[in-house]
Amino acid sequence: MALLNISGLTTVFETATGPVGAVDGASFTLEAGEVLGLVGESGSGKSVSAFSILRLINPPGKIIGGRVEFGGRDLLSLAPREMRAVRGKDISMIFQEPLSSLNPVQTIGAQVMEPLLIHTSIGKRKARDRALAMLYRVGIPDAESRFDVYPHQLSGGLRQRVMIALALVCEPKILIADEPTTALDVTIQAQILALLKDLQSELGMAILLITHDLGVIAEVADRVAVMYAGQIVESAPVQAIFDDTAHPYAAALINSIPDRTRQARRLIAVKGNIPDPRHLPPGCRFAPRCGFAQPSCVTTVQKLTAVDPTHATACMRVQAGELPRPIPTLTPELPHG
Amino acid sequence: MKHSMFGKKLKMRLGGGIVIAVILMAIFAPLLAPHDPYDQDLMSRLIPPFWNAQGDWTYPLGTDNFGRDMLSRLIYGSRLSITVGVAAALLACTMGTILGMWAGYSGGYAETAIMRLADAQLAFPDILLAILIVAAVGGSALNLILVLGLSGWTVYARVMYNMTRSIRERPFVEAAVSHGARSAYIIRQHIFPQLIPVLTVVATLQVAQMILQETALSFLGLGLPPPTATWGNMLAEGRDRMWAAPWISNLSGVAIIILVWGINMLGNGLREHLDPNQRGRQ
Amino acid sequence: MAEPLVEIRNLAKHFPITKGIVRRRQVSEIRAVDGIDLTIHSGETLALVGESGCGKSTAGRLILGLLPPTDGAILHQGVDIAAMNPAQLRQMRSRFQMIFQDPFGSLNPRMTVRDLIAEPLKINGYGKAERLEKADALLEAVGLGSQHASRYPHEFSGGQRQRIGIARALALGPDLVVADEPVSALDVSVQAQVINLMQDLQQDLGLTYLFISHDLGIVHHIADRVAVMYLGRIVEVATKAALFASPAHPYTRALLDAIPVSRPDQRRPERALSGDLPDVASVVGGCRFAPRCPFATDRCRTEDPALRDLAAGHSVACHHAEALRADNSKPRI
Amino acid sequence: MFAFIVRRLLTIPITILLVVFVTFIVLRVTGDPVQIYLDINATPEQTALLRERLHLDEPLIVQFGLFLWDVLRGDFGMSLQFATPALPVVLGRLGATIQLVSVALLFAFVFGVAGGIVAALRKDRLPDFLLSALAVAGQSMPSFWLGILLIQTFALDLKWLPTSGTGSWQHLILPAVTLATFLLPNFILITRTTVLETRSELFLTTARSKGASESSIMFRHLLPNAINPVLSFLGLQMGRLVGGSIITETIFAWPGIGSLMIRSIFQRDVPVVIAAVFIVSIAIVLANLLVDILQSLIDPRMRLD
Repeated sequence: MALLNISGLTTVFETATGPVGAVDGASFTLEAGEVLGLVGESGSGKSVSAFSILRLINPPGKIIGGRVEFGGRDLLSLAPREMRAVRGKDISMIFQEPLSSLNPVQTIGAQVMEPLLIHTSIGKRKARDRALAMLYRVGIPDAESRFDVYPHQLSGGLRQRVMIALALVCEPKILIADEPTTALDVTIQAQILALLKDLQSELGMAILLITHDLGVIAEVADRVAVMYAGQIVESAPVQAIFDDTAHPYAAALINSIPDRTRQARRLIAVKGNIPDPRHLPPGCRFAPRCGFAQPSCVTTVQKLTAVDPTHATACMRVQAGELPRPIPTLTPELPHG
Repeated sequence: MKHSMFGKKLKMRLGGGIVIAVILMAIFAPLLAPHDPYDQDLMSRLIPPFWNAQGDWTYPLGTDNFGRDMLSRLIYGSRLSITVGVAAALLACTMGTILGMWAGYSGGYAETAIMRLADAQLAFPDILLAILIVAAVGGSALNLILVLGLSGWTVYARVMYNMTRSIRERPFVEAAVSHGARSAYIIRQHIFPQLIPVLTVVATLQVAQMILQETALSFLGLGLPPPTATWGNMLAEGRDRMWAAPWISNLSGVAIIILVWGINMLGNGLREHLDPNQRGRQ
Repeated sequence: MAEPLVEIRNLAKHFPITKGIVRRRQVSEIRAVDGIDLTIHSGETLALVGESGCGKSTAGRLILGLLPPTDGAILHQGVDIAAMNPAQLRQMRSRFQMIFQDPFGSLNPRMTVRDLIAEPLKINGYGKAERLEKADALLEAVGLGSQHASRYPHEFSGGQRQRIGIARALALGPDLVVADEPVSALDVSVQAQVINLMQDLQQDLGLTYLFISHDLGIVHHIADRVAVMYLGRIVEVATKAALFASPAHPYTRALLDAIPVSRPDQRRPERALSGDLPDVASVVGGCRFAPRCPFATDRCRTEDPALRDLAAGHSVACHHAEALRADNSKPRI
Repeated sequence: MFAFIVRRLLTIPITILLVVFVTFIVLRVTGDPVQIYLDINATPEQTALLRERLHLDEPLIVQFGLFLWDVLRGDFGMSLQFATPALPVVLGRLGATIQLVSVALLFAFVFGVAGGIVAALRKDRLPDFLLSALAVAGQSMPSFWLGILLIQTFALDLKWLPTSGTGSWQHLILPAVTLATFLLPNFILITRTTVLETRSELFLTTARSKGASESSIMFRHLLPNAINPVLSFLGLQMGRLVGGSIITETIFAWPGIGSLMIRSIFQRDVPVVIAAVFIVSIAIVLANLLVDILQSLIDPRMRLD
């Protein structure tokens, strides 16, 4: 039994012209103690999925279907009070922009203490001690004297450490990390990723890591789910995603990273753009950009199906054995409008 | 976003409808008014409006202390109220926009001088400045426009200053500089057009403010000299008879509130319509 | 090697920090760019890399004459633009152009694509017919058909907007194009399209690129030479091959080590550089990287290393560069 | 923090200087002061007194210097209507004005902020529309007419409250309500806007992800961040509040500086007018300083240099 079991999650945004789908029937599981990487480009629905798990979608967004099973309960059908008891205690979250995700008019100490004051009945003094210990644990140098400073007085890297401290201070079972290093410099990114891995082995929580950066995935994930246009198109252990790629979009994503070990004059670009969520292709959503698409791909709705015990793809041509794994690299095309 | 019955569309329609109706009334005043607004008839003084028992359909909204027809005076009064309000707002707008853009674009001493002056004027209530000047030079339509315009420029200056400064830092302005554009071109092509929407909103709301200020000056006896028909004058005149003939002040008060409410609703609706935060989500 | 198109000598930009109650006096300054020397050769792509706040974008703007330098010379084909008055500078501007990071903010939302691309031509006095003809040709050249010409920027995706920005930068036929993080705001699958386009245009038009970026993966792909900046200084300049294979400055090594691996089987043990990026205003004596450097000695903390030649075409600002370079075969940090 | 307050204090003289300068220019440039400020029936002594007082034989710049010097010494001259020094006359009225303004301000702030929050939380629904429409109606109401209506209803018809004057707390109610309507509608609208803007901030999502309750999110996270723009607005509107008190005091015969000022203008009592303008300006500047200090207490980012 997985720690977190998400099935058929569907989230839409209400607009003047009707609802627009952001996540469309996403299903995945998170096992205890693992790092699941949820990877996709902007508009793929990866962040909306993450926010939907904790029901942090603000109007006009709305979760309209699916189940999020955790500890034998469906989080989507909990009463608001029961849901609040889960947030920050069993499942916590950190975000991309550490500055805007911290309250600018509260000291960092108060913000790290808050989850303890909400979820435990230890007094303020004890909460302060635990918050301070957590700040030291996430590598805030001289946390004692920084306890009463405000977020704007810290650097970006330290702010993200504060966010991690307040997310983990109640020792949750799951940490959802939404692009935690995207806004940071590369040397600081490496520090934060190392810190997350350290804390994971120490506290034993599972991490759902949302990112657009396959390098980050390659660095820390155990398993990967690839999202495109609101759907999960491939999920597999991390090594298999790179070595045994089973979806043309995942292959395109991997190929578009400049590879230092391979000197090519041209990068292998994916033609076209991410589809407009208001006008999605009827069948496979990647078909219009796919080098392997057949006419039937454009019209047939495709389902994420296991091709191995641990490996699932939504590409019907791979499922039918018509395409080899890993998906071969196509010769670069001329620039395309 | 969910479509709402009570959103900005309703505000703009209601407000715009009222404003257009009053402007049409002002333009076609000679056709609409049943009597001459300055025609005194001491035989028919203080006749109440038609809904009152003593009412008389010859004077649907009654007459004032001098027997002048209230309806005609209200219709003609809209002309001066609107003219003074719009002209004063335009004067303040022109002055404030030029000074605010200058301060925001050039920085340096111009910035310090202009914005410090605007700050100082904060400590000097608009209405007080107007009272002092009108008390000294006397009330005429032109004086009122000048005084209200001169005291109202700081609102625009502050808004335009902040906007100009932020637009100046936007990359597309830097791009124009990198192509060799001169300051005059950048202001004309890239800065001023971005200011127009906000300018429209601020100016709309300020017309309402100016109309109210004109009535306040009239109330203090510093407005246009009698017998000129403005809504402010009528309201002030009615004050002395509010016990015996409440309709004089109440009718002109209702006229003011309807027009100013319409302008304000229109301005608020426009602001919500132009708010980039809200527009981006549509 | 081709001849120098741009030569920068001792270029500096300091932003004052003022304090005081009555009269604001300058108490210190942010040395965003603090005395750099750099040569850009005709036809090459020189990458300027570093983390946020290192001064790379300021340096790019100084080279374009968009900011007045505090000190130093910027020679475009031998002519110093740092010494020019605004009118003279305007005459020069068509020769060096910029591609911006933000494809949303760098296009005026109230102008059509055709007007945007033709704007540099309009500013420089071209006639209307010629402007329109050229704008359409430029649209084709960047892979956006001229049928898009009368649409507005918000109707385009990020990648398409960046193509519009590129077309605009090319309108005046510049020699040098400074590209400030041109793809960092774009999705991965779209980045490759824009990089490929930039490379095609360079080949067709003989452009010279100063490519400012924090992304060493893309730099490795596009650059001929690389200059690394740290806190306002250039710490290492080398050909791409030399820099990636045998970095001589400890900061360059740390940067290379911090790039995430491209495949999970290349994962390495812990090797993150410790410490935070210091505040540029807090720079004191000695090497600026010394507080974070695992190899720092007392000399590093007192004596500021100058940029010096280590080999032909490879300069570095580190007292211990030779030892470090020899050490490159061993496991790092 | 200390340096910040000191620097703000030091800008006060500059502002006051400008106010004095504007007053001077208005009084001198708009015509012959003697003719303007004394009516036709003025005695020769009055004329001579005024001539000497205003140093009208000196060049304009010298006149300003002398004027400024007198002002700085607190010497505004003798009131023409009370025949006592002008400054004590004005200061004697200060208490009544402060009482009226502070009660009105408190009333407007509390109800305005509360109304703004309700409107924001029910955005684009009936409560929002009603509150916004009412607020705009309040903004659109000529305040003196509102005062007249209140007197008509509560004093003349219902006889619950006195029509005018001062003495008991009942005397304060109608003027305070009238003056409060100068700012109440603006507070509703501006609070609505800033609450709506703050509502989309990411740190509220952080608070929610900690498991914080909605009321804790509102009072611990949202309001402390939304209140500062309201305070900024309050600072900008101080002038309007004082302008409003001039009118309110006139309607209700409230013995404050506002009614004194209007009366003095009509009596052409120049020394009192100048002293009143001076005191009012200082009060507005100090109130703005207070707002700034309050804001920097709420938001640490404002304490920066």
